[in-house]
Amino acid sequence: MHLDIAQVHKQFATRGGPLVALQDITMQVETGEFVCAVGASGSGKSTLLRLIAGLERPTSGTISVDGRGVTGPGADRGMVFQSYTLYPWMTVQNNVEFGLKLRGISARERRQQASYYLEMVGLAPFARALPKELSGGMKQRVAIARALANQPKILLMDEPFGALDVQTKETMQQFLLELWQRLGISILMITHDVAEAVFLSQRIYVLSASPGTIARELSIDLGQRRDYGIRRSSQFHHYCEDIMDLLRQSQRATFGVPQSIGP
Amino acid sequence: MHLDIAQVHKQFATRGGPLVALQDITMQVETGEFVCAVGASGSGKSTLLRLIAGLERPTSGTISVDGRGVTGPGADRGMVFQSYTLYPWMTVQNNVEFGLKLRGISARERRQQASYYLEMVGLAPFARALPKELSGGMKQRVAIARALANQPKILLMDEPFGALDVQTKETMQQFLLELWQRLGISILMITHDVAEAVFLSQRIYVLSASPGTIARELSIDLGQRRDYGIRRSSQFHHYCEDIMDLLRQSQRATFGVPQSIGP
Amino acid sequence: MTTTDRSLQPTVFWRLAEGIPPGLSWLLMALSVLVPLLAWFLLSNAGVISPRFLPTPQMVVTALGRLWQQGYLGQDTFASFFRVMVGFLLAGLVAIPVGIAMGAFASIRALFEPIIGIVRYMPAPAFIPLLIIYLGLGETPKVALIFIGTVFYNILMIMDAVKFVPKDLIESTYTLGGNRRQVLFQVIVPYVVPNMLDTFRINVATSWNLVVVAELVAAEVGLGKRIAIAQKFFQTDEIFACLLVLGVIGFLLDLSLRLLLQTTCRWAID
Amino acid sequence: MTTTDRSLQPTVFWRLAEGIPPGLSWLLMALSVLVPLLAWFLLSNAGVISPRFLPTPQMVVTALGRLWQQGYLGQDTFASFFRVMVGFLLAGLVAIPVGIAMGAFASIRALFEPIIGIVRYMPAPAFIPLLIIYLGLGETPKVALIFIGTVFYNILMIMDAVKFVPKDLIESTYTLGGNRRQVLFQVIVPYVVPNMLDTFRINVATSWNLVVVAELVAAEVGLGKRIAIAQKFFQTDEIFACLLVLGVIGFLLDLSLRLLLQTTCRWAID
Amino acid sequence: QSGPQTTETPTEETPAAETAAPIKMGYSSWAGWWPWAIAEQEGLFEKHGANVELIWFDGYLESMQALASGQLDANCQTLNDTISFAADAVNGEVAVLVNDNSAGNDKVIVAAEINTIEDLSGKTVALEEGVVGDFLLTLALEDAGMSREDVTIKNLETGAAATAFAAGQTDAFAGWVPFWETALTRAGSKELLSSAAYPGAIPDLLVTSQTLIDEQPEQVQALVNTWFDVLAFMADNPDQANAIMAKRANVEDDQFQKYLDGTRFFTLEENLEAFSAGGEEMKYMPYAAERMAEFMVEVGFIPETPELEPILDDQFLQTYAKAQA
Ligand SMILES: Nc1ncnc2c1ncn2[C@@H]1O[C@H](COP(=O)(O)OP(=O)(O)OP(=O)(O)O)[C@@H](O)[C@H]1O
Ligand SMILES: Nc1ncnc2c1ncn2[C@@H]1O[C@H](COP(=O)(O)OP(=O)(O)OP(=O)(O)O)[C@@H](O)[C@H]1O
Ligand SMILES: O=C([O-])O
Ligand SMILES: [Mg+2]
Ligand SMILES: [Mg+2]
Repeated sequence: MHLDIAQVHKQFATRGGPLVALQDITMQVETGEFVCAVGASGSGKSTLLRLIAGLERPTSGTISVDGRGVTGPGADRGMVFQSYTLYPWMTVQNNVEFGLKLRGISARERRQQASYYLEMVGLAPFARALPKELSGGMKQRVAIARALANQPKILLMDEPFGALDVQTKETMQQFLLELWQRLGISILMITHDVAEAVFLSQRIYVLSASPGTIARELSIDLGQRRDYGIRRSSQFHHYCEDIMDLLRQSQRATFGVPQSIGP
Repeated sequence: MHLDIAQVHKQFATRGGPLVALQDITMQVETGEFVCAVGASGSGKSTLLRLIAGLERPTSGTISVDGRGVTGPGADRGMVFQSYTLYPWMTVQNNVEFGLKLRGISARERRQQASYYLEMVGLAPFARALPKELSGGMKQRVAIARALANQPKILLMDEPFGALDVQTKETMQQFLLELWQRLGISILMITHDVAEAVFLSQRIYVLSASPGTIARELSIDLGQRRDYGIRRSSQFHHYCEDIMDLLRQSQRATFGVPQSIGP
Repeated sequence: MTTTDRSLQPTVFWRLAEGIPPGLSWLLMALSVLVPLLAWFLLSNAGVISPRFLPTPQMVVTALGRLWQQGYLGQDTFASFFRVMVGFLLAGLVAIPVGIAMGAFASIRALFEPIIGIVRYMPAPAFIPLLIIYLGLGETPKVALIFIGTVFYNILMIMDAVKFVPKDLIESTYTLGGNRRQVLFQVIVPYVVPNMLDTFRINVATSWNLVVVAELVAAEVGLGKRIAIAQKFFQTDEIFACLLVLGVIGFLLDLSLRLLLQTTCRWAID
Repeated sequence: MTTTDRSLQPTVFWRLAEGIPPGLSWLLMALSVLVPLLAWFLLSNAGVISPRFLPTPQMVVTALGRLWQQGYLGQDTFASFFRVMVGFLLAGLVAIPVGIAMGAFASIRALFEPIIGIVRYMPAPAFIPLLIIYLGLGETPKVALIFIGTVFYNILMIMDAVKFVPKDLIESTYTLGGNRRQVLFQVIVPYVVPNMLDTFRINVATSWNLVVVAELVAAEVGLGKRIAIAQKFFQTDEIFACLLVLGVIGFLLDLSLRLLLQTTCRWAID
Repeated sequence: QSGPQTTETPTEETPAAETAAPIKMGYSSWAGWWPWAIAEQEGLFEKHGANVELIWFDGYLESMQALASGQLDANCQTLNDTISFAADAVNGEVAVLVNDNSAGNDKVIVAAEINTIEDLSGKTVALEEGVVGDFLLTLALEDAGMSREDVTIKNLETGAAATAFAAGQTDAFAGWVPFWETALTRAGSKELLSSAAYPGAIPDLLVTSQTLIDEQPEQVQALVNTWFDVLAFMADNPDQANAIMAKRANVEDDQFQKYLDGTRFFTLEENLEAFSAGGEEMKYMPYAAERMAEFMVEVGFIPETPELEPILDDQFLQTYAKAQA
């Protein structure tokens, strides 16, 4: 797998004229990589992910997966949203099966596949529960299982743990890390939480806002097997504070003049 | 000001029978103190704050402010919610004035007071804006100004920055700290974010869940004047990890068997 | 010092934006029906108002019994029920696809909303002469009247429901490999089922309002026709009897649609 | 390699759950009205259907001109408009306090919801004989019919709106020192104003539906009365003319209520 | 029945009429009743001291309901309809004046293929159940040895019934002027029979409540007096009268005369004769009332024959006659 983003610009037409959301974005994700993008609110993180997912089209520039240009959404790029996007009328099992069903996989195979991934995210006992009966963390685990069941080339995640409380978030991070190590999939994740990005990823793109550009690309070298312990290391805090400083800079540049304000 | 909570129990009647949300809570907040309570989701943090605010009544135990028992909500205990609770049809100015208006203060005095606090939270230029025109951080600053305009004895805050992105959150923390130091008010704040609690408060109550009890009380000693720099100190991380460990313990005890689940 | 002497809820009755104990709730709900009944009983039996103008409950019960014995009640109720159901089902059959298409496609919405906005305001009863001319005097014009009177409301309310399907849910489906057809039929449609049932629950009352007018068109039987006859000869007891039957049927219909919602869309109720 | 060869939106027209360009939108909205008009023109002028059954647009315009010249159109429109407005305003005046009280207090809700649930299903037109008996033949029974036909819908919809006032907003007010009275009048009431306006916008169409029935009761003037007369004399052109006027009035009413909402509740529209 | 309680001359202004609330009198579209519009227009009510609010009804049925429920003090209606409502009317119903007899203005209109009453067998007829058109049809069917059961009645308000027939939705229509005019617009349709064949069968009346007679007999008298003045006005100013009536009836001026031709306005003498118990002929209302009551019971419109004697009262005609003499 090779995700290649080259000189991507994205401009939106708004009432107040054109708005440049992303400018000259070039980045890559390789097979088995875990990459994070962090940035202030409005720096175009979600837009970037939507472009890769094929939900939006770039104004200029190209996005390709394994050399094939992205022309629309597809099952090869799984996505997990911050909002819980489970189908509320389906059981957990059916939610996980749904991607397979959309692609015409037989009921028997669907059931097997879904059960496998439900087992993997530790929710096999809840196969017949409805989404509303699950906690936030459990919902996101179902959403991840649903995306994985499609066996995508890359998993795109837009602040998947943003709505969870700190303790659940930690558990989910650990869980995701284990999953990634086990399956060897590629992940591109967006987050506000710098510690999360440092803890999880091998490489981080720091975006600055107005317009969204890549301010810095960092490699994180904290060894292969990570656990909570790593968070006590000074190296970890060093990474975090470096990134925070970068963000503070770009933040300070725009603070006091928030977008879309008029008295 | 002396907030005194003695042996408070709170039990809710639910469909599945009685639910003990808080058990044997005893705590105090003194004049000018900044106290935080942290705890996993469901440990009764919000319930505790609602009891103090007078929005709920304890099943047993007593809550008093300056020796007077709490019998209902009152302007002496200001509250800031996580959700943006501004009145959407009022301008920022009128929102801040509203507490004073409810108490029958004259229009002239109201305007003065409100302007003073709007100035203080840095939103004087937005006095005539509507809430929908503000960013999340600005909304919470208005909510804080509104609570302060009532000159409460204590400010109760329920995850006030929980919905903000990390950068805005940091700015707001700094802002709140300055406000507290300047006004010398008492603050009791609830948060999920352990780093936030350590950064802001002088004392922390760690709650454990099911039922909510006080697992530990810690004094934080990081000196008087704090800024971002402090977050790089090993002492800071030490406090954080201690609390995280406590939370992980209480979390692990309940994880895998989330409440209110049935397939 | 206790904390209960003066509290937020001085009275249980006037609790603002909060629940009340189930016992009190049931009591008040019973009073809701019993107090008006009692008031009616007392007023009509006091001898102040002529029973011609306000029949007593006893008279109305007698009238009900009479209508039942004469075999009218059964056949009238059935006839009206049939008309309402057919008219309303047809309105539903048209409103569901049109409403969903209007909610899902901005183009279809632009194409239909203006004309529906105008036609919706044309009173259904005003179409009676045209319906007689085009559709005759059988069941068709009666059913058509009920159809016209409800289809536009149904369409607009279903359209609104579709607009509230979360965008993330739709986009999730695309990223799972779904095409637009699948999104429409396998995501949008099931998502709005509870709203559709609720729409129908609200609008079926309008159908019952119209059946009375519809049955002025050469109806042989029907509760509306029965009211018209009772009206003709000034039999207030029978008018009241029919109104009572209509109210009870409506109430039962409402209940059964609520029940249907609760049983088929367990996921949508908390 | 470009990214535009095959995309999510193969056609602009069939974009799912997304906007369309304003130009296309206006075009389609114009077509929405013009296509039915054209179809009517062609069909009625083709000579296949007798103009008595389907008058041509030209005939309808002539009829409109005639009604206008005879002075009917103005006075009929005014009379019907007056009845609808008075009946509807009264329904609003009753529905606002009752609906708000029912939404705010579970007790009041328990006390009123069952009886309203039953009465709501009693067709307003069925009350005509009783209204004549109690209220005579003047404007009162006509206004009362419109009142009865809309007040319960208004109440239930306003009640629902109140239930959606965020609990945090109410509790915020308590912590600012507000009492229940202040919460009710200074928080709940202003919060539901936009929903109330929307409720009225939806239900005013029902009032217009009823004015036609109401004007069967000894009305001298009114659009419903004019339709009734046209019906008696098989003047389809005048029926169409009156329907057109009703449709346009409704559309304008709808527009002005939307405008009112936009100007008075700027905070509620995004 | 209470005797006359007033000896005042009919044309004298009564002060009571000035101050009291006006009596409410309903009328609807029938050639014999249109002339009341003249009284209103030309100030004839005032002239005779009648303090009247004249209320026009588009639906004949509604006007009868309004009288029965006490919302009107007087109404224009036919004898058979008065019998239908008499038993239930809250203030009682009493006929005090015959305006006219239908002499062809009530008709049965049929489609091209129907030529005799017998042909109606099994056919659909649009009419307003229980009112005059229905009665006329029933009389004709009985004369032909048939009954109402032999046809399929489609019950509609008379105007709608005419429209339905014109639109080809039924095989026949029964009703009065001007609605059969609408019915006849159907291609090939024709008149099968009219009220001209049943003289006396359809008397059109002024009916007041018993209460009005008891409480304000002078007002009833004033109404009767006004009517005869209206007839005089019509004789003297036919063009003006026709214009007023045509406008009220919403029919074209040039169409108008033929409607009047189907209406035989009753003179004072004819009135007195109609109210008298002359014998077993339809022109004597006491006898006609019995026949109609039988019909009404037979077809199930009313459960039993009401007491017929109180619904006819000629005291005001007698008073008028004396004043004329
Ligand atoms: N469909 C759209 N139309 C117009 N402007 C848009 C659209 N989508 C995003 N934008 C704008 O583009 C900019 C980037 O938005 P985006 O949602 O990608 O930021 P983000 O980094 O994800 O922010 P957050 O952290 O708050 O989620 C913002 O200014 C936003 O208002
Ligand atoms: N009104 C209520 N009725 C019944 N149970 C309640 C009520 N309010 C809270 N609870 C229960 O009490 C427990 C504590 O809830 P509370 O909201 O105080 O937790 P919290 O610590 O604030 O959680 P979070 O971090 O998710 O906000 C939970 O189990 C909750 O379900
Ligand atoms: O009213 C009559 O048809 O006589
Ligand atoms: Mg985003
Ligand atoms: Mg909480």
